[in-house]
Amino acid sequence: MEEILTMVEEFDRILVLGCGGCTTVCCAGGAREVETLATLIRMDRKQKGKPVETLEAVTELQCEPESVKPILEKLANQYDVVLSMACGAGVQTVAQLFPNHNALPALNTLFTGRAEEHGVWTENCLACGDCVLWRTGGICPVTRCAKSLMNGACGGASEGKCEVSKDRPCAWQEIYHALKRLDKLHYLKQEPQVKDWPVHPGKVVREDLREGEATRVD
Amino acid sequence: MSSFEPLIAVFSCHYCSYAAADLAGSSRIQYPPNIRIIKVPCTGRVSANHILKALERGADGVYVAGCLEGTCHFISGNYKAQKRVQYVKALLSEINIEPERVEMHFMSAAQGSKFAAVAAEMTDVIKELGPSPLNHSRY
Amino acid sequence: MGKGVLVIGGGIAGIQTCLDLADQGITVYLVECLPCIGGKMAQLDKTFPTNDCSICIMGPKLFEVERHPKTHLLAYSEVEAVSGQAGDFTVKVRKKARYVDEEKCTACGLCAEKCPVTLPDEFNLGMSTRSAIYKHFPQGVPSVYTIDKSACRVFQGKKCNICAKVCEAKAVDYEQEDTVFDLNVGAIIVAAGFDVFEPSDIKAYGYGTIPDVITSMEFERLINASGPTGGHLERPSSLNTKTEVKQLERRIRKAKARVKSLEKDGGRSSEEIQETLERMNERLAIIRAREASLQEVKEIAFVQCVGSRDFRYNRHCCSFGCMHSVKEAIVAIEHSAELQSTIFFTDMRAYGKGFHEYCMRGASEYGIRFVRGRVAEIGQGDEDRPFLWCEDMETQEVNKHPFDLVILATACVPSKGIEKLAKMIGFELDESGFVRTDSNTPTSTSANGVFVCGCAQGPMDIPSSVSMASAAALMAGRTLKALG
Amino acid sequence: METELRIGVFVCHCGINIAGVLNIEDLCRYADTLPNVAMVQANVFTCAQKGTSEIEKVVKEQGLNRVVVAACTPRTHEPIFRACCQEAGINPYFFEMVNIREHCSWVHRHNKVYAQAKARDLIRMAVARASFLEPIGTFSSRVEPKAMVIGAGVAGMTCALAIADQGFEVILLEKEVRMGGLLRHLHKIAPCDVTASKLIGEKVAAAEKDDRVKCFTSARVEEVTGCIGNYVVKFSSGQESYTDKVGVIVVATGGVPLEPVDLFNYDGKRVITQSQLEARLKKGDIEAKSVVMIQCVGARIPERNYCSRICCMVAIKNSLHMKKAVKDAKVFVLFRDIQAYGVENEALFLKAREEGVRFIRYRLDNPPVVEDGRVRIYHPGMGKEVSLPADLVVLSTPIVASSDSEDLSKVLKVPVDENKFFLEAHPKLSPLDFATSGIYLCGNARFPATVREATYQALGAASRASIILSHDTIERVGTVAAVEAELCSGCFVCVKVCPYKVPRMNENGKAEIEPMQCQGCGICVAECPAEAIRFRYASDEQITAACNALHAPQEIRSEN
Amino acid sequence: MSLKAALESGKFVVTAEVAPGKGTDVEHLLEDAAVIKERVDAVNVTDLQSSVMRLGSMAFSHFLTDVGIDPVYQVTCRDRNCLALQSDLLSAWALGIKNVLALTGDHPTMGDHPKARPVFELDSVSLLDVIGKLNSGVDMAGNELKGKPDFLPGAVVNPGADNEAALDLQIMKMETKIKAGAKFFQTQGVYDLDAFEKFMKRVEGFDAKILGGIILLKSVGMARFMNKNVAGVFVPEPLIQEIKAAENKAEASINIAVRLVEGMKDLCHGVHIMALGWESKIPQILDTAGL
Repeated sequence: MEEILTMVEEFDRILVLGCGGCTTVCCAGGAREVETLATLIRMDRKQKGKPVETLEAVTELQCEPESVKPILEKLANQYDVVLSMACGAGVQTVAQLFPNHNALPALNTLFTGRAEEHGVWTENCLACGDCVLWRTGGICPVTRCAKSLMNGACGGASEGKCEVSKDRPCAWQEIYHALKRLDKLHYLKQEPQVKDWPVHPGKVVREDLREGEATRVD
Repeated sequence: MSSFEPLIAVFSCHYCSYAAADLAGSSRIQYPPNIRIIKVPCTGRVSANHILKALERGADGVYVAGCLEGTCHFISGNYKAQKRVQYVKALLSEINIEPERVEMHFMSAAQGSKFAAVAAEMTDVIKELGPSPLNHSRY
Repeated sequence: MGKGVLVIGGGIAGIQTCLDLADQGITVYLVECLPCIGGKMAQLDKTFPTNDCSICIMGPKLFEVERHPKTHLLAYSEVEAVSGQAGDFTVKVRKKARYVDEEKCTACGLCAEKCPVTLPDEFNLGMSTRSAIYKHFPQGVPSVYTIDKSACRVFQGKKCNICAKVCEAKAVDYEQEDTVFDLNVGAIIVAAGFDVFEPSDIKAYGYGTIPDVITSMEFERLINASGPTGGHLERPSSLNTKTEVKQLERRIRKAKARVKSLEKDGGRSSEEIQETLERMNERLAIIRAREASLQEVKEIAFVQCVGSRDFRYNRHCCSFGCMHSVKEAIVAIEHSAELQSTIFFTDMRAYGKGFHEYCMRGASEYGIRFVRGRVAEIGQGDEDRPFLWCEDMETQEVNKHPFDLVILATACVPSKGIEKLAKMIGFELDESGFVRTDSNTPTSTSANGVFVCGCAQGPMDIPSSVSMASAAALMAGRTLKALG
Repeated sequence: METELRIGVFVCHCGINIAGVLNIEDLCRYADTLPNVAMVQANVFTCAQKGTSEIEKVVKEQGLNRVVVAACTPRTHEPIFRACCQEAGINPYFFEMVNIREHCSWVHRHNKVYAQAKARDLIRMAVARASFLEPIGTFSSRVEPKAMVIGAGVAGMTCALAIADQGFEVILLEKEVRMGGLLRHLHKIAPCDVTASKLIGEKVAAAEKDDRVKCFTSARVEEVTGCIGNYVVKFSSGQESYTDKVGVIVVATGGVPLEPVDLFNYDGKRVITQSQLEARLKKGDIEAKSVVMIQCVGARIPERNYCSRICCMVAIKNSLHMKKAVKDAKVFVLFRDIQAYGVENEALFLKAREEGVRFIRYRLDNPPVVEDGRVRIYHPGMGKEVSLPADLVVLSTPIVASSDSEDLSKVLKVPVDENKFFLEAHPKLSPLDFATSGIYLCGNARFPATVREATYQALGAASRASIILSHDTIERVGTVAAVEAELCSGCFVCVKVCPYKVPRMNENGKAEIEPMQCQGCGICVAECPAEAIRFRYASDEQITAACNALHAPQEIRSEN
Repeated sequence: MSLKAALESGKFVVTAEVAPGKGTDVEHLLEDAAVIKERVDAVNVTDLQSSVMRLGSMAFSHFLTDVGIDPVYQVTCRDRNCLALQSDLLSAWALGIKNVLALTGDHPTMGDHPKARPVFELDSVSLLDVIGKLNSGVDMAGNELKGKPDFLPGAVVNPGADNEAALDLQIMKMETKIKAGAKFFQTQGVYDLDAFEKFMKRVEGFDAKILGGIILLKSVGMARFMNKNVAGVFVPEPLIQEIKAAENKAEASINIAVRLVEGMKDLCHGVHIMALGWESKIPQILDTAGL
């Protein structure tokens, strides 16, 4: 929060821009949070005797230029800075579309996860590009083992919990149970695995989906 | 500062605390005139934003008054409210506003005297804290 | 279902049974002899054990009875004759003339303000006054005024007509007459309620002679915000003194004016009037002094089982007297924290849901003193404070205690009209005079198609009355289905 | 653009209740300066017919479209004024009430200046809120003309038979193997000496004979969904599972007598409970010449701080039966307070005394002591301790809530009180209703009751239930939450937070809230991260408007 | 005798362990090592134990070779990616280090730089695999080396896993480690000889030497601390009580260690004593245990 307040310190007209997509689902960056953040900023600034104007808006999907463009164009000239409550992708979309405006991130994108229960999310995928779920009983050792071990548990677990945190189950023990249920325990008696850490592609292109002429294949 | 009369917003649920306030009234239990009740069907209806807005718009303190633990007419609305109050407290400390300005209280429809006592207590707490940092201009 | 149901009595039992029937789609005729429905519950200040304001929780129900499309509210009416049998009763009802057009009256109250007659107000049990044209109580339903024929100057052949003159709605109609009509109903529910025992029968308690000995019902009005003191707890003796001061002052003012006018007109004064004036001034000085020394109520005694559990009066227990007193003790202390309440009781009958807890709270949070013992005698002590003699059954000690106010928890006795009704309709009463039923069919009277609920059946608290009222509604509805 | 807002403010004197403290004229003048206020009027008693008809008249004459009444509490008077708005031709929810009596004049009597300021604030907040009021309509749904009664003791069976008698089908569930409840084990019922087993036997026979009553024993309620008029109930009976639809549910699960483990040397042989005594009396298997009964065993103590209502009468009744069963038997009843309320009970109490049953009072701080064959007790009349012969000691224990009442309360989503008895909607005026509409209660499940009381409660509950069943449809007011599909991001938060599990995801990945099931708490509304749930009854705009109006604005700004 | 030779000889092998400190001071550590020089076959040097930043394992291992002690160079995967690891291994060999213990390593959150970025690009198994590759003269990418090492690769196993799944996992991983080239195992601290015996039965016939781990219990507080904070170690309550009841705590502690050594003599191929500063006590323990 302090970070955000420092970021926007020098601006007097702030557009707090939420995202209706994934961030809303994770209860961050939706209309409600946008309102909360805007209110907090106003309160902070009022306190400091430097009142500020805030605008609030929510894009449907902030990583999608088509969704961002009309909203920002409509609000053009009403703000000095966009405080984006989207993931990094959203912030960068805004920055790219409107290079003359400051686009600041209000969220720290933590991970890609799924909802465990309301208010609890677990990190389940690192987008590592080398999925091993098929042989780990559907439990990802990359994200759920604190050390991303590929060849079985370390010796640090106690009572089925990870050495790093008692709140965190030992992923490998979970994998063990899962494979046992599936009668696939032999997957664990494997050849040593070296994880392939791919270079992040930076861009993925699927020609079949792309607009424009098909490239001729001779 | 002795003349400081704080303004305190109270989110009261229809079933318990509002009724308690009514009872305080019909029992003529006198309490400080600093509170302003905003009635909601259940304290579960009160969002963090409502509490923040009340503060932003000049309340020196805000409290949410729900049913007694375990007796919420809507089962768990009062607990939800309690969590949101906690959340708001955390947010407030981030912008250097005393979290004590926001509180959660529980009371039954039959506790008119508790309603009055809570109103008095909150008034004392806020008087002690002084005007909200957002309201300096007012005093 | 062509035929409807007749409900006799517009107290909480009658109201509940009426609403249950109406909600089931059955036509109901609710007959109440007083000008407004509400019954005893409407007179209560609070209800135990939640301390809900009585009229506040009851108010919406009163309105519902009036507004419900299936109900016919016949207030200020009496049942005169009943014939026929279950499924087909013919009921003769007399709707008494109010001398005010119910349709036109807007209950603005101007008539009552201007009416020159004052007489004791029944709703406040005579502790305040009303005029000859009046409304039974402020929140009363139907919300219309009524002329009390026995007090109105017009009906005594005197010159007046003031109310008719001031009424903007032109609702006053001295020519109005009672209307008598027949209702054809399939079933009858008796919800005639109860009466409060008249404690002046017990000479040793001094009720009626000692001003600060009152009944629990009177206390309800005395602490009620819409009661005679606006909710300020005052001893009746203080009230009397204050009233006397005001009356004397008024008379002195009149006498002075008369002297003045005599002097002006005839240039002489009447010695006779001067003499009276002097006497009045002397008297005023005395009672003013007394008024100045009036004390706030500090100590209250509650005397239980007044006329109940007593072979001389009523053997039965009034069922709610203990709780009623605990509630009044608590409410009194809520009015004034310094107040001390003492309850003199035989057995503490706190047998309902939340009742025992309520008593415990009364003792621990409100400091109510509970003394087990029957009060033998109440007398007028020094400084105008009543005292009472009581043997504490725990310690076997007989003590004399002075109090500022003594409240008698009076017995619940059958309502005066119930005997007449029983004869008219043909149902039996038990030895105590309540309507006889048996425990397997607790709402059925001995007469087929005639049901009972609430205190007409026997002393009971509000939730029991309400439960039983619903039960009676079901039974009456069932009779209609079978025979109606 | 919507038509111009025209708010009417009506300030009530409430006789002197309000006017005695607040300056009504000032309030009226002040209200007149507020935005959108078209007219202000004061009444002596706004709720009186004159007041309401005045509002109707003024609304029509002045073309008002929002009404604010500053008077007493909306909890009792809102319905009256809503109806009044409707009569006047505007939506009943275009109404806002300010409580300047209970929340102001009555509680700040000695502080008139601040009370006046507070009243102004409250009126300003209400007017602000009124500007955002939305019309709310009603909707209706069909009623399943069938009831479920849980518990087949005397209350449950009486209720089930009464509902069946009204022509409706009834599902009657009993958790035990046999129907009949507590009465199966009892001897005679006071005061008429009805044989308990005969009474209950007749009811069981009637229930089994009645085609409309479907009896299930060894039954358990597994799940209840839906709402008034349309409850979907899943229950099991033995090994079988059933699902059915009912319009209403009656809880008549009864209670059980407390087993006095570790109290007064209870051993089930020489020191027994009243129910064990009744079983012996029933069998005729009793010889004790001298019996001591102890009242309030495990009741009216800090851990179980309630009076169980019926035990005194049970003891009195049984002491009379003892006198009858054993010639010259001596019976002592050690009590704290005898609860012989009313006519019949007091008469029976007198009779017991006439027949020589001895009643000795004891205090909680000096309880009787049970020794082998004797009971020691301080006798207040004699002023000393006495030792009573006791061939048999009978302990009167309270009825306690059945062990499964909490589970059932969760399945039905209805509350229990601190003693685990089911908690009615209002202890005075809705003793047989739950706050959740369409569910009712009677008998010991509510609180200990005599057979007479349980019977009329059962009939009463049947009456309450029949009110719903006797209509083909029920109407409900739309004070419910509704999802705005285009804003919904499909995050499932509402699905998870709803205490009644009402919201669901539809095939488009959007949340949906069935209005008939929605209880209108607003929890999901406050939780939805996308603010996609509308709640017209207490919308964000309304609440925010009230917050915004906490302070008088420096300058009155016109909204339009 | 080198560790390799000792293991091959079939004798009951004894190894000990030292942990470099925070800072550049190595003198007193070398003094500690000197005390036991004659009594042990090798001394492990820990690699930033418990994720606490310290002097490096390679440097200190090198110092040990200088004083004539055969070091076991511990390498964790926490702090280095595969480039650094391979390079370090080559460097170590060049500095005369011949034994490597491949570990995954504790997570940084457990140490004094909890926000340090953990690498874990390889884990203990793949590290063993890499050591094998280097020994065979190629790097991970298959490039040939000019001059190759000939490490004796070792690994660790925790026989005291507290549930069946964890133990199964440990044993399966142990098999994988052997496949990946581990020649010897040093176990996590053992306190329960019965459990250790059961473990040894399960790994009977595994093609690797097993040295039972012994951590000296210096105090009750330390035992409790380990139970609470050290991953994979559990001190049974009776042992804690034993120390608590003893007048001379050090003696009690030594007695326990002696019993463990004696017990292990018939169960496995050697012991690995983690003295944690009490190196001076090791000779006494070995004497009493008759080694």
